[in-house]
Amino acid sequence: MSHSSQLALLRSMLRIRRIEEAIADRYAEQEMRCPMHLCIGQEAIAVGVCAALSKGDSVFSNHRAHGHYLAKGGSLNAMVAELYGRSTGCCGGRGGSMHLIDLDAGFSGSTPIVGGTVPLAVGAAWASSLKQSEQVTVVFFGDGCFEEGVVHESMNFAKLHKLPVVFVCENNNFSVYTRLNERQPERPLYRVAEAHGLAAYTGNGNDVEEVLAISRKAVGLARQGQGPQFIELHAYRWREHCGPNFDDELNYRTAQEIKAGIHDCPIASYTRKLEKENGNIHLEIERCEAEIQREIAAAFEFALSSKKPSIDDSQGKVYA
Amino acid sequence: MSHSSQLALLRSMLRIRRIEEAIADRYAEQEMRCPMHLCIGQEAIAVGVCAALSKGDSVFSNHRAHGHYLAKGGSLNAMVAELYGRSTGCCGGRGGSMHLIDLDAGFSGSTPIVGGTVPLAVGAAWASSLKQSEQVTVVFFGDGCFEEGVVHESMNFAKLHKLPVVFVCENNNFSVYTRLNERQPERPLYRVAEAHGLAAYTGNGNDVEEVLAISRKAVGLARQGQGPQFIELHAYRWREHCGPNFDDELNYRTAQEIKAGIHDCPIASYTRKLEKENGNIHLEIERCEAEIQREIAAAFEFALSSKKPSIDDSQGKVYA
Amino acid sequence: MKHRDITFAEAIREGLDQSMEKDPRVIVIGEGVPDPKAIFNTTAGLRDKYGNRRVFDMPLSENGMTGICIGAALSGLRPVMVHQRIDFALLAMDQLINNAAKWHYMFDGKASVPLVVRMIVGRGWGQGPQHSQSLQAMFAHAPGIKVIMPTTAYDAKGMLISAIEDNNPVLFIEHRLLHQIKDNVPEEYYRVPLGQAKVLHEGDAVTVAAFSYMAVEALVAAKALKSAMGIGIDVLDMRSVRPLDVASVLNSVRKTGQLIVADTASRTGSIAGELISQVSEQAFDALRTHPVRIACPDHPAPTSHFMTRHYYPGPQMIADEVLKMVGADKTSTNYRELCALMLHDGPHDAPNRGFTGPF
Amino acid sequence: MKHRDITFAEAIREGLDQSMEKDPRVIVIGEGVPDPKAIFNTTAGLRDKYGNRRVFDMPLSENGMTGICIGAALSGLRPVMVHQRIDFALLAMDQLINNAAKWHYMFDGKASVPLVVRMIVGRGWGQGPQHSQSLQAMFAHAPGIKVIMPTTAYDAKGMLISAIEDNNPVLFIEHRLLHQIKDNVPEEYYRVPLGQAKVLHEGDAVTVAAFSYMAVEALVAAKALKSAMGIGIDVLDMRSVRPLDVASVLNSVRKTGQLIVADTASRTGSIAGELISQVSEQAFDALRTHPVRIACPDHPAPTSHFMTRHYYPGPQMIADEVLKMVGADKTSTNYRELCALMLHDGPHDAPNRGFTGPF
Ligand SMILES: Cc1ncc(C[n+]2csc(CCOP(=O)(O)OP(=O)(O)O)c2C)c(N)n1
Ligand SMILES: Cc1ncc(C[n+]2csc(CCOP(=O)(O)OP(=O)(O)O)c2C)c(N)n1
Ligand SMILES: [Mg+2]
Ligand SMILES: [Mg+2]
Repeated sequence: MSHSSQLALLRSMLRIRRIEEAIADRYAEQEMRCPMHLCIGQEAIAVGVCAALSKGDSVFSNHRAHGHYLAKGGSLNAMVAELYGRSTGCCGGRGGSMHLIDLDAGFSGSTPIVGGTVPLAVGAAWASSLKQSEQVTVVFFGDGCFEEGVVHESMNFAKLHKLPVVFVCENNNFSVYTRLNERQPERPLYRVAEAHGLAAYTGNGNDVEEVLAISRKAVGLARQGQGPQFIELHAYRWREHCGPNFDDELNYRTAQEIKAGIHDCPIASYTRKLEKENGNIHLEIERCEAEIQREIAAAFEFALSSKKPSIDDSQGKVYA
Repeated sequence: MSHSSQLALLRSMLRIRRIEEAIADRYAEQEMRCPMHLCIGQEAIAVGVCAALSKGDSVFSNHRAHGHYLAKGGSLNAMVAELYGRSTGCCGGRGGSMHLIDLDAGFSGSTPIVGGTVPLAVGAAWASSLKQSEQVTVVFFGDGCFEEGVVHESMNFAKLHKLPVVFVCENNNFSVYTRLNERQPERPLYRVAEAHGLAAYTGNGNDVEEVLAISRKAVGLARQGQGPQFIELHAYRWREHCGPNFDDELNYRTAQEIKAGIHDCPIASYTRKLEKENGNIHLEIERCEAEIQREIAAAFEFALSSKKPSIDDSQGKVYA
Repeated sequence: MKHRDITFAEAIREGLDQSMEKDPRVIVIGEGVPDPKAIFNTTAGLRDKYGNRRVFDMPLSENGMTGICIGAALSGLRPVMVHQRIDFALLAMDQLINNAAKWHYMFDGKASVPLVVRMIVGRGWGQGPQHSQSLQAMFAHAPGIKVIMPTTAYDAKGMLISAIEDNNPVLFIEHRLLHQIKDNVPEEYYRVPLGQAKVLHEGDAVTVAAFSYMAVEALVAAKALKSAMGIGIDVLDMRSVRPLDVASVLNSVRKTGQLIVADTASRTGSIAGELISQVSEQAFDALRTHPVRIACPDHPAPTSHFMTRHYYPGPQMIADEVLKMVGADKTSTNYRELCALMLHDGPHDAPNRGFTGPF
Repeated sequence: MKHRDITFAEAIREGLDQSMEKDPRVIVIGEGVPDPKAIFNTTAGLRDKYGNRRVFDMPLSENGMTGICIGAALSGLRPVMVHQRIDFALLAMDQLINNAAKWHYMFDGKASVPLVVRMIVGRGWGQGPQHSQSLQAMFAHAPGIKVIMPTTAYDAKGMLISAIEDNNPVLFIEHRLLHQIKDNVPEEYYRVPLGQAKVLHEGDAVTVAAFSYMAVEALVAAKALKSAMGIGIDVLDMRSVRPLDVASVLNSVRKTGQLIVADTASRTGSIAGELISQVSEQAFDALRTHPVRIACPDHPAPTSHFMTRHYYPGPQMIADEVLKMVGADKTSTNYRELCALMLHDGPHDAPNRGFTGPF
């Protein structure tokens, strides 16, 4: 992989991280008044998968969508404005953090009913298959989501019709504060997908190049008409399930576990790797950081100076 | 297996067959006025599985329930009266063919929403596990039902809590008039259950001894606390999906296919096998047939002479 | 225009056929759609004509398949999905209510869900508790969804076409006993607007607003009342549950001053209650007496035909309520004539004499 | 008896605790039940006390888990299941409506389903379109199910205990804004019967029948109306959606002649409509003027707090409707005092000043 491609991956992860950190920092100001699920620690999945997609491809996502949205090229301004509930938000304020959309960027929508968008992605893939378009559709969801029957129904139909859809399961071992072993028997998730007949892969969700490599393969096969693909990626959520803070005090995971999770930081480890391969990239990173900070500042300014929706804006567009 | 056990299996299958034939014959009289799904051709599954159960075990079933109900020891009189919509029916006429129950016999209920009873069986097994009782629960369902997400949700929970439940999937290759290959990708169903972590088996649903052998093993393991078991059995439905008749004229299956299905008759083949092993059993069969015919005649007489429910009987018992 | 009587089921088939012909984005999917029985013949021949890339059977996965159809609708197709019984659609409530109904609103109009879901309300021949619910009120509580219940073959075709052309999720609810009823249906492609009630019969005495098959029953009552007792009533076939055409009912009630609403559902929480409430809220002064609701009793539908006989309200109940309202004499010979005129031809639990079950 | 104020959430916890203590068949299950946040602290400590064979977390499988709980209920357990948001229960409609509601009826009373499902209605802090629906009317349309919505901590505990002792499926709907409201709650095990409205405030001018959190809002309006304008109204906390205590409302309406129904749901198809309809059907002559419905508008709930401010009806709207009915003067200084008395303390989208989100 070229140095510039590698830097682009790093930059994309860093950008998501910094944006979410900025959101977390400002959350306490009480102006972003909606539930928010940060993906800090899981950026490599969003970035690695989306790097394997082209603009015309479609992505659906869930409650933890900021990273997916940004990695796919969703407008930062429209996202931040949405968190602030402003008229310039991607849903005009109607959605908030849990409802993102940017059709120009191929980000088809994220919603917080767990499992809700999984069949939608299959339906989008079905449409592109019937239209014989080149489009591949990706859906991001979590290990908890895998427990929803609708996921299995979706895989069955996707395989039956050999649809160009890639299921990306982010396994962070938790559904809210409940561990996988209180919700599922011990067996690999991706094996169930395999038994449904899907091509299935598993990998380290902290390794952006590994994610990209698996995704390239899966997306390529899907595009070639080889049918649905399933990728299970392991990662770790650093902060609380919902909200801006760390949650060490809740004691549902040990300090040691959190430390280990943070130690596997996809950004830090990738930075180390790039430095090992390419020598010092300190300056490049600094430039990125500066650009990102400028972009973030502008986005918050955009949001805060945007129109506040009125009662009229909350009405209408109930029916198309 | 002893000769008398073998004869009991044969008799049980024959009894179900003759009862359903009698129902089919009389259906045209228009006095059994409800949808009816006959299991003619699939008797070995009901009989083989239930022979592995004890009276205290529980069975749930679906729309095609006559065989399961009878094999588990459900009252014939109460069933026939139910088909006739009489007050003496097992649901007092409220249910008809698609809603059978006989709690004394451990037949916990059958309903026609496909998949509806699958989680119920898991719940019953959960209760027996929490009560540390010996009970095993079996649920019968079809290959079509396997497409319902709730089945996967149920398997997940059953395995998670190692529940004493046996999933019996009767694969007759059809959901109404739609073949498996228009509904599911090509892959064995039981493999999906296996991927969920269940002990899974497959077998010839036309061979009652094979069904019994697999069921004994599965039920035994479930009872020993080894967790949920899954059995896929292949069989063939001879008659129309719903209703009393053959349906060759519908042309969704070839005459040849139907002929082959009927050729594999579980009763005829088992009779041949017993004759080969034990010599002529003609007389024994004749005795069975005569007993069965007497029982059937009595059941129809019981039903037809039973009270017809009134408007009062249709009210009440909405709340317990 | 040539008069041509075809059944409600044939009208649906023709509506599907012409929609598919006109718009290549229309696809049809459902359990049994291409099978030999073709959903009571409403989808017969479609696969032969449009092929297996536009006409699909589907796995038994109601929630998943609804979501898949929503995804397809978001991506430019116009799926028509079919459930052989509305009861099965309860499995799909999540996708219908959480996604289909809200997508357009919550994404600020950036996308829409042009989806039609046909749902059949079962009745007769022992359909029983899980195969004969009439659930329109549950679905109609969700803003963002349209719920329609055409009664005549003419409306079935025209409203199906409008539903398919509509950019919103439209639930098209068909009562099983309507399928074989014939009506004059034009051969060409035509639309009947969604959300408007239709006057089936006119009179000054009472307004009867009826949904789906109950409009058929109300018309029987209206004709009998007229001919036997000389009592004229307005019968409105509501045709749509959401939007609910309250204005038309108000119009009629302002004339008659008396309202009966007849619904196919079980009583409490029915859309009949909603309509009565809206009329009471909006035209209280126009009402001369208390409004009346006619619906199924508040228990599940039993299976036994001995019990269903009393479960479903029919023309007799409607006529009796009308007579109560107008204070008519029920001991007259005219009343006996009225009752005779309303007698159902054939067994009460079958659509017609020729029927031998099951369905 | 000792006076003791505890919150609605604590009252639920205590009700669960005492039910589990009293009856070993009671088990509690739900996403997050044993987690550190313990469903807004309503299940705190239960696992420590009763162990992991009676207190369970669960997979994200709403329909399956509901069926599993029904199966367990049929087999002698008395499960209490929890959904953190009622919106998730839409996934379980099939099991709730097709099985739980009908099992006792369709099997002729041979078995019953003693199941409680707690469902939380979200509101505030940008819950948005998929996390703040108020779906009681959908569930309440099914005969065989009970749907209750306690408002006070006292009732939360007593009705939860009654629900757990009840042999039927009972949906126990909790409004999120009630959780932190305190009330005098006895320490001992007690029952509050299901299906009865409670008079929260008395007066002759108007009847306000309110559901769940709207009863809190109605009480604010009632007190302010009394103190600022000297207008007395009846406020009925309906407490139960099915059965619906129409008799109590009729009693009050026979006195006041005027009816306002305030609901937490979106307007069309709401249970408020059902109640208005039943009152209009049964006590038309007692009504002096048209009944009024107060509910959320007919669109999904937006997320932005700039928009939710206008989405939810509150005491002001209730008071204004009362004033319209009694023909009171809205230009007086008394009216300004009334408005001031009803001002909400703190941001409109948070339960109190201290709250910093999210929930
Ligand atoms: C149908 C449904 N059930 C429950 C919830 C509540 N909920 C929101 S996020 C979440 C956890 C999901 O876990 P997972 O899919 O692993 O995603 P993660 O949060 O770990 O990224 C739950 C239970 C919901 N939103 N929707
Ligand atoms: C949820 C639901 N969807 C659809 C139906 C209609 N239906 C009744 S039986 C059946 C076929 C089921 O096939 P399978 O499970 O293989 O059982 P079989 O009839 O072959 O015994 C269908 C689709 C239903 N009853 N319930
Ligand atoms: Mg997770
Ligand atoms: Mg089958």
